[in-house]
Amino acid sequence: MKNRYLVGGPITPLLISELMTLGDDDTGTGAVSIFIGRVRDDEVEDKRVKAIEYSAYEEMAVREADGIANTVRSAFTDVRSVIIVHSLGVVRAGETSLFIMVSAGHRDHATRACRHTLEMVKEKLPVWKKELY
Amino acid sequence: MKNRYLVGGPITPLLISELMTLGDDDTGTGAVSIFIGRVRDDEVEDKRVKAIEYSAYEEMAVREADGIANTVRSAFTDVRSVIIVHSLGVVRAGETSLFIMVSAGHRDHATRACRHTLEMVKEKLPVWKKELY
Amino acid sequence: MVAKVKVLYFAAAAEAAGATEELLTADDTRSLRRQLTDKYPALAAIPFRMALNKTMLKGEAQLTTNDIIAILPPFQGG
Amino acid sequence: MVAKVKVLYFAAAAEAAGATEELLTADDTRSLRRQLTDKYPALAAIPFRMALNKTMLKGEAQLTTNDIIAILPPFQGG
Repeated sequence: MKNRYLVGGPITPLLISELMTLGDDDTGTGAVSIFIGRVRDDEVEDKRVKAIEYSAYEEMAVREADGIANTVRSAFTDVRSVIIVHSLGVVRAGETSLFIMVSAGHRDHATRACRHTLEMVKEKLPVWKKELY
Repeated sequence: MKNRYLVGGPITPLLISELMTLGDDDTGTGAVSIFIGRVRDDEVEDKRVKAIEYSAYEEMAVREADGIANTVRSAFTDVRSVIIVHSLGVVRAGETSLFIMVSAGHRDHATRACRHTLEMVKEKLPVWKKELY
Repeated sequence: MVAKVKVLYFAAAAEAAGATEELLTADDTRSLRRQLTDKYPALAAIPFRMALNKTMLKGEAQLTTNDIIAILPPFQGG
Repeated sequence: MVAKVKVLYFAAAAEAAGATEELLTADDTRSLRRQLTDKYPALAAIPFRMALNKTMLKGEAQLTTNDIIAILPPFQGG
């Protein structure tokens, strides 16, 4: 990982397993909500997407991701941890480019805060994509 | 696993990793929403919960889980798969007792259908718990 | 005509009945419900629902011999 | 007084400018924006926003030498 929010290439199943162990020892967590974004092999003008190449304004992305995590933790008081990881570079169809995990005491804040984090990531992270065919 | 919906004891990290590989080869999936329910070490009347023992009307639970998965797939047309796994027997604090995974083309149906599945599981699965101190 | 049905008790209902199953006779779910709460007063305190042959009962139903009735306390899964 | 600022171009903005960064002089973000769309007509077609020193710009701002201005096409993360 380039830093705690950005990783070069796909977010591998191994990395996902590692991220999912974070907070394992917090026995006050009753609910974990996870969102995984994957590259689809969409057909665009008769061409099938083979991969997406992500680029970012990295320094700003890190600041924004920090801000999102802090905002979510303040807005949802039952939330205990917020993890955000986004890919940079080439991610092939079927591979993972976004991982969000929110832990909370109870399901309501976990699920709502995860969805909110996702929407803020879409809206605020300075990340761009280029389809590769 | 006792069947595709019920497992004896905790849902281990290994089982979660295995469940998460289901649908890995579906390159039309762009969004995966996961909910993990864990046993909290709540304090109840000055005693700390060490574990929860789950029991179920197993045959009915399987039918209800089947019904939930079918209902969710019909209600959310972008959904591609619905996985529901619940623990039976003793699950210790910090361990996982519920795993829900919904894959869809896009994030909106994935997150909403996952939440809906969770609420239906809470409402419809004939499962009971007993706190162990 | 009276049906012989198998009654299954779960969780708090099993504690109230002191058993996990028994055979009873009843015409319909309404009379079975009354029979159960008369026989096991502790059961009357539990807001239980019934499943008939593994399907949640809505309203009341006639019973037939060999039907399976489950006594279900409020669910607590998740 | 005129500020010397570093301008960073990303994604479609980098294509429109034919570069990923350059040094420009401008008093404020309003005049910089006009300068950019005059210099790179393709940029005018992109609904870009600006970040000033890694923070999204709201409204307009005065510029100071050594400020970093980023030209940001609509985000596509996720």
